[in-house]
Amino acid sequence: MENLIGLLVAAPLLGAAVLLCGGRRLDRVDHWIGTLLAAVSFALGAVLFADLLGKDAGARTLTSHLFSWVPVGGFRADVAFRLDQLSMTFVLLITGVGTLIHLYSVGYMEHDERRRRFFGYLNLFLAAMLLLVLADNYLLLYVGWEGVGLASYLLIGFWQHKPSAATAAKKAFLVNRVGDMGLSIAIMLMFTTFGTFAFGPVLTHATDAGEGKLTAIGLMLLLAACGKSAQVPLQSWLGDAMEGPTPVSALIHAATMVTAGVYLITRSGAIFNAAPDAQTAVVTVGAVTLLFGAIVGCAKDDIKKALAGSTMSQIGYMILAAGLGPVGYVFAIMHLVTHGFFKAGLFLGAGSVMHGMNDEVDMRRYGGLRTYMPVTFVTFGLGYLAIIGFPGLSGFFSKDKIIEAAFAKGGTEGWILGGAALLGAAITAYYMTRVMILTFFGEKRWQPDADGNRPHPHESPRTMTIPMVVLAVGSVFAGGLFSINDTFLKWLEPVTGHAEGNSPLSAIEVTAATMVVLVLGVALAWAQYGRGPVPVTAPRGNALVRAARRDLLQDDFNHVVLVRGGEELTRGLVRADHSVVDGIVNGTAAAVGGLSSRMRRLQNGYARSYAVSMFGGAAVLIAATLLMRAV
Amino acid sequence: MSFPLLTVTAAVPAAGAVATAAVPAARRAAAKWLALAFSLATLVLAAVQLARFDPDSGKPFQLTESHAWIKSFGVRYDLGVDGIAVVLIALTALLVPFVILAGWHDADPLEEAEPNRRWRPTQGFFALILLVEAMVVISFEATDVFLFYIFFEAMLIPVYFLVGGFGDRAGARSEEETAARRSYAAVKFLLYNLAGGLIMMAAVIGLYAVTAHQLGTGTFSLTEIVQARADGRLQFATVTERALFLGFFFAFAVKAPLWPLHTWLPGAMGEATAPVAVLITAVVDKVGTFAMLRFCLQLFPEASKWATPVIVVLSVIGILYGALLAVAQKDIKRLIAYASISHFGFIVLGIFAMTTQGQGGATLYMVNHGISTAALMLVAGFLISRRGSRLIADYGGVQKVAPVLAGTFMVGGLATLSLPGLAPFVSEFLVLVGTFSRYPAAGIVATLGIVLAALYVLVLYQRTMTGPVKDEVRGMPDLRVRELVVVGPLIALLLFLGVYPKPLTKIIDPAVGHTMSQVHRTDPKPDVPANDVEAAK
Amino acid sequence: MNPVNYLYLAAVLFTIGAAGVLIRRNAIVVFMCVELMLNACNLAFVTFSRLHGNLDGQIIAFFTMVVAAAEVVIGLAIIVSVFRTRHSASVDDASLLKL
Amino acid sequence: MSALAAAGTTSIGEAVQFWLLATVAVLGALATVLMKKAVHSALSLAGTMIVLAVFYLANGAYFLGIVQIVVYTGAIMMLFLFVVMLVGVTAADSLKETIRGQRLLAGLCVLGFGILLIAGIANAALKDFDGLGQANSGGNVQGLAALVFTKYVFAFEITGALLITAAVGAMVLTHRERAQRPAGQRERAEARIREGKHVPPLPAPGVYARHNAVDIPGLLPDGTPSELTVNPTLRARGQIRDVSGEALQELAALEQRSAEWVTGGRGEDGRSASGAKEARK
Repeated sequence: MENLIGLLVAAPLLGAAVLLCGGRRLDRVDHWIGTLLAAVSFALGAVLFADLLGKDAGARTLTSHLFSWVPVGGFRADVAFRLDQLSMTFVLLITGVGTLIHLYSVGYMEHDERRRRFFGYLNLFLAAMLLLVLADNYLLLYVGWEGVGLASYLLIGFWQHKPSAATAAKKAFLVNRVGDMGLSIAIMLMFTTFGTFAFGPVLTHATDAGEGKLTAIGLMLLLAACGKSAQVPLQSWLGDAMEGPTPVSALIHAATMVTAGVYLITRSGAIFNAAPDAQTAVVTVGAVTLLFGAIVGCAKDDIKKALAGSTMSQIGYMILAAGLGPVGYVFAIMHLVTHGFFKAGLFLGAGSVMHGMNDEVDMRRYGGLRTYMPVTFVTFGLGYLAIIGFPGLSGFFSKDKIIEAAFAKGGTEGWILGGAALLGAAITAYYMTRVMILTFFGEKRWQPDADGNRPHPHESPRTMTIPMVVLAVGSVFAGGLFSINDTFLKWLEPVTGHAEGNSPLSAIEVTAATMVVLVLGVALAWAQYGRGPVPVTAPRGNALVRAARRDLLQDDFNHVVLVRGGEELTRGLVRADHSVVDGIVNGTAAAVGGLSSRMRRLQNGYARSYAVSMFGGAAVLIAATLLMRAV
Repeated sequence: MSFPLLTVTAAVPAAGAVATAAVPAARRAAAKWLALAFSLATLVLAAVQLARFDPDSGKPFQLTESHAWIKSFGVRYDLGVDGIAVVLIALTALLVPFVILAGWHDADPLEEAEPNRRWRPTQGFFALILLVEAMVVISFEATDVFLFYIFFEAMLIPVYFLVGGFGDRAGARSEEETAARRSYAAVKFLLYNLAGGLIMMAAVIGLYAVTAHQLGTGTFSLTEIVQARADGRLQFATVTERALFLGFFFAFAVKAPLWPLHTWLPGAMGEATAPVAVLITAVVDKVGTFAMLRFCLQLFPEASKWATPVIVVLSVIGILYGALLAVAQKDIKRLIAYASISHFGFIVLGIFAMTTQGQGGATLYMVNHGISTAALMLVAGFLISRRGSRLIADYGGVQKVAPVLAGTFMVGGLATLSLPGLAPFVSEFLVLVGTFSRYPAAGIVATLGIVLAALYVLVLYQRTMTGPVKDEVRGMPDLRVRELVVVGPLIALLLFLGVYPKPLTKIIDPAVGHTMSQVHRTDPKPDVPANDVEAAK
Repeated sequence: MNPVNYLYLAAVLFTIGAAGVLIRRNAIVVFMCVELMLNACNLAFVTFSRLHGNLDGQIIAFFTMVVAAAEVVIGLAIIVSVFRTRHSASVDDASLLKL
Repeated sequence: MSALAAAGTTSIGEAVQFWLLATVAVLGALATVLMKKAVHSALSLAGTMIVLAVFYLANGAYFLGIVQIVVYTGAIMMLFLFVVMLVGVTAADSLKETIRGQRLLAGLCVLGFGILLIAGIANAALKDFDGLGQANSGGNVQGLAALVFTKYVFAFEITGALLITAAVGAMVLTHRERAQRPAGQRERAEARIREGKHVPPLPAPGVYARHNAVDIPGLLPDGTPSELTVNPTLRARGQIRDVSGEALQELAALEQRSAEWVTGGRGEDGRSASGAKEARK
């Protein structure tokens, strides 16, 4: 059984290798190869899942040690995998959604000349992501961590001829690198603290280490999570990442990669449990981000960017939950999974819409599409209901639990967090309704595109609709299935541990409150967009709206402080390098030259003056000898 | 008296140099093939060394050869390799064939269309390359300080001619201009390194004086001096030891190059042809860092400890400084040069972190940096040779017309920013961990380097490869077979060593342990030795 | 009297000759001054040989004379040929050493 | 004197001789350096050398003493004089210094050098000495010969070679290969015409009834001497006898007499006769 784990990673890796090195001869079958290998790893995942279910709850951990990777002195890094309930969950999510999106891409990327590479990158991503969640130590996890970063870089910048895409890709990679820095420092800290960075020893002995060290490690891990999961203050890349093809946005920037941060924090739960300050930081980041993302999501007219904002905010929920400790871990993961379903579905829907509207992304130029692409409409609608937490659908269960847990934190802290979560729910309802209305309801506001040909909306091909349907089903039922007599809780508890928080509000009250804010949000959105016609060009709006359109000025901040500052710094350094560091060197050379040119004057060519110097030399020599004699 | 493997390994390329130089002017192709053949023979010999080297035997030096040379000064012809040297020799022998292949047409005489152009003898070019290889190999093998010094210095001569004589003609208005810039770079390189060598020579003589004074008979033999120190027959006065250490270290720091002694490198790498630039950074400069490990630390352990803080600071500065300047460069090759400066900062940092991870990582870093820089620089050279310009601004959208070239360039770049899964990551992380466990602040600051590395690599890739296709770039041919033969193996090696570096670490580890024991330093212990507890269970 | 006086005399003569070499411009005179210096040396040698009681000093002086003769011949020949070409016997006119 | 040199002592006589001759030697040396004319320098140097020869003899170096006189004073110095003549003793070269600071530096060096040298000799402190007694016992010349042909035989041979080389060298240096046929009378004449000066041959020196010599410049119509008419070497040596002054006086006197003659010719016989008589006195 254990050996299968290796294969799980190997299958998509093989696909990537074949597709990227294969050359043109594969150009007719490439997409099927990619999809097939994704499916294979899903099948393997399923088999392993079955195997795990076969064992009893305590012993559901498979480890497979492949080979010793970097053995140097006391530093031992192995290529070893660890499959437990947590990673199993991720494996299924990744391979499942991954396979669906491969399928979707078959249709979506049909006519792209670089399709082979696209599928190669997708497989590469799957491999890296699986490595990330299956790794048995932090260093190997780091490899997957950067691997997914690379894949996302390649895929965001897939249409490299668009400068915007190239820039977005670079930005994503750089911001992620800042996070990775955190992760590597965390690993170093672990090494100096525990002498190892394998999950087993570190997590079991976390409590033995000093709290200061643990807090430091925790904060560094949080930094890493912020980078990968687009949390404040490292969230700026996610919006631009929408430059990539839509399936990419669905898979990487909605369902799987961006949730890696949540995985990291949950996995390192033992450390965070022992470092309350770090936890506080985590929940703060989560709360801030969930509001931040929600607000940004409200202001965007680009459907994908709106969804990106929503992703940000939903992950904020998860981080928040993860920061709450044992109370929240399970729900964080649960929300992660359900979110994987409905957000992927929403993105695929958006992709299908764009597909029909010759790649128009501005929602203000949509409208009334429900009759033209019914399947998309239905699936998107179900996803919509799921995300706003409509009773009975996935989002309802998972998000509700998180809000409850937030209140359960207790004290003013609890109230603040809970309030934030509630407010987030309201805004979520608002912006999702807005997206829904702008896209599928109201009158047509279609505009001819750059080439002047008017869009002819049409339903997308089978390969694209089927995944959407599947995901829609998932987003309807997943939450329910998980919650029926706490299946999911029981499933994960052995890994993450669980504690019942004592919430000041009862579950009923929380649910009620959620319903209220939900209705409010929807109503507000309807009042604003549902009743009257929507202007094709966005009104100027008030300061907040304008700020929100610009990601709450976060990019401007980065630009002014980091980019400009950096440019100034480097330019200064270049000047310094030339004038100071090199200047000294050249100065010395020049000095020597000058001196010698002066010495040259002595060479006047008159034999007699040479004779004088000779003679003087002789005199000096005699003097020297006499002196030596004297002393 | 067994077969003198080490001598032969160094002698073969030397002989190759002579043979290549002797090829008549008309038979240019023959010279190339001859040089290639000899470099491959050297590669085989290096492989034999690796095979016959036994990392687990306790001996510090193996395959040793020892003959008296200049009796009156106690100079001996002592050769011997430890785990570090044998690996670096392998790297050298591995890279040179690629360098020769990559520079296949660099030294062809200019077509007769321009009669007033200088005719550049192909034979000389390849002969010089082989000569450099020979000298590098023997200075890796020498365990006699004087012997090492001779070749450490003599190396400058062929490199000088390679830089000054066979410059990169890209991106210049006129042949005169390139000639001027080239000779400037070459002379600067020469003077810089000669200055370093001069100071080192003083130190070498001083060393002799000290040994002669205390041991009765002066000696340059590393093993002998180390032995004498061990059993107390030889004690350095603190001041003397520090002075001698500084003398040695200065020369190595120039060669390495360590900030702020780096300013010769960008010029030399920028003006030289890409293969020669690779030869300089990937091979010749390694002698400097290697010598720090072998001579500075082992001869002067106390002084090394004394100097460590300053050197750590310098190298951290170098890491960030090189990276930042790389970001601002307009010239592809200079950019890579500054990137190398940053990397050399990592190597020196690892060496003076005085931890097993640091020094092991540094050694591994020398190898990986050699390969990765070679890959990136050579591809850059191919790119430049196609467009005839070194300015980043002259490129754009290359990946559209030459995807394979762009792909290899990307891999080389990713290796340079040490992406996990590629070889440099392992070494860089080891260096960082090793540093962090002793100097946390330095470790953290150095970690900033990985962000900056991503910045300059990605900016370079974005500006040259992506975006709309520039007209000048249109119709640029993709990599040819010869070029693929050069780049392919390097990339394969990067991947392999990234996934499975154990073969190297197995060889390096004992040697590093030996060095550490010389310096009397041990790794700091973790607060909670979790592993041991696990083991105890 | 102490024969060392001879040595003092030799020193004085030598010095005077040197002064002449440095001051005079006429090649011939300069040359004579060189001869003067040589003679001073010879005197010293002879004196030494007397002081040490062996003839080696005289032998050296003898060789000096021979060499001096040869040198004079060549030197004067040079002067003559130089004079022929530049119509002057001044050492300063032959100031091409700096090129 | 020879006996004294042999003994380990010196006598009053030698002292006197030393002090007298030493003075002469130094004066001669100074003269060599300071004389304006090369000839004088050469002669004074010769003097110094003779004195040195005496000193050699006094120091028991009989052979050297003779050689000194024969070779140096007799041969080398004469060679010098020949060259001086050959080169043409142009006007004594001015002792005015041309190189800035040369004289000062030279003075300093020489002074320092001399002082140091003398100091060195002084602290060498040679009090007693063993004379050439047994060294010269078999005769000075024999002693030298013994050394020359045994111990210094190689040096001796080599000096021989040196002398030969020197002789050949001197010939090579001085012997001038004619690059082209020397210019004949015709060419020289044409050259003169081309240059346009001295179209006629150079004027002859002033040859008069009274004195007939080449060292007297001819006079120009106005009575001033023409430098052209005498040999440049004479001119250089300042050995020109300028007769222009008395020539002018005679001219004046002649004119006066002729004038008186004219006036006397106008008066009566007696007057004129007396005038003539006075004029004749």
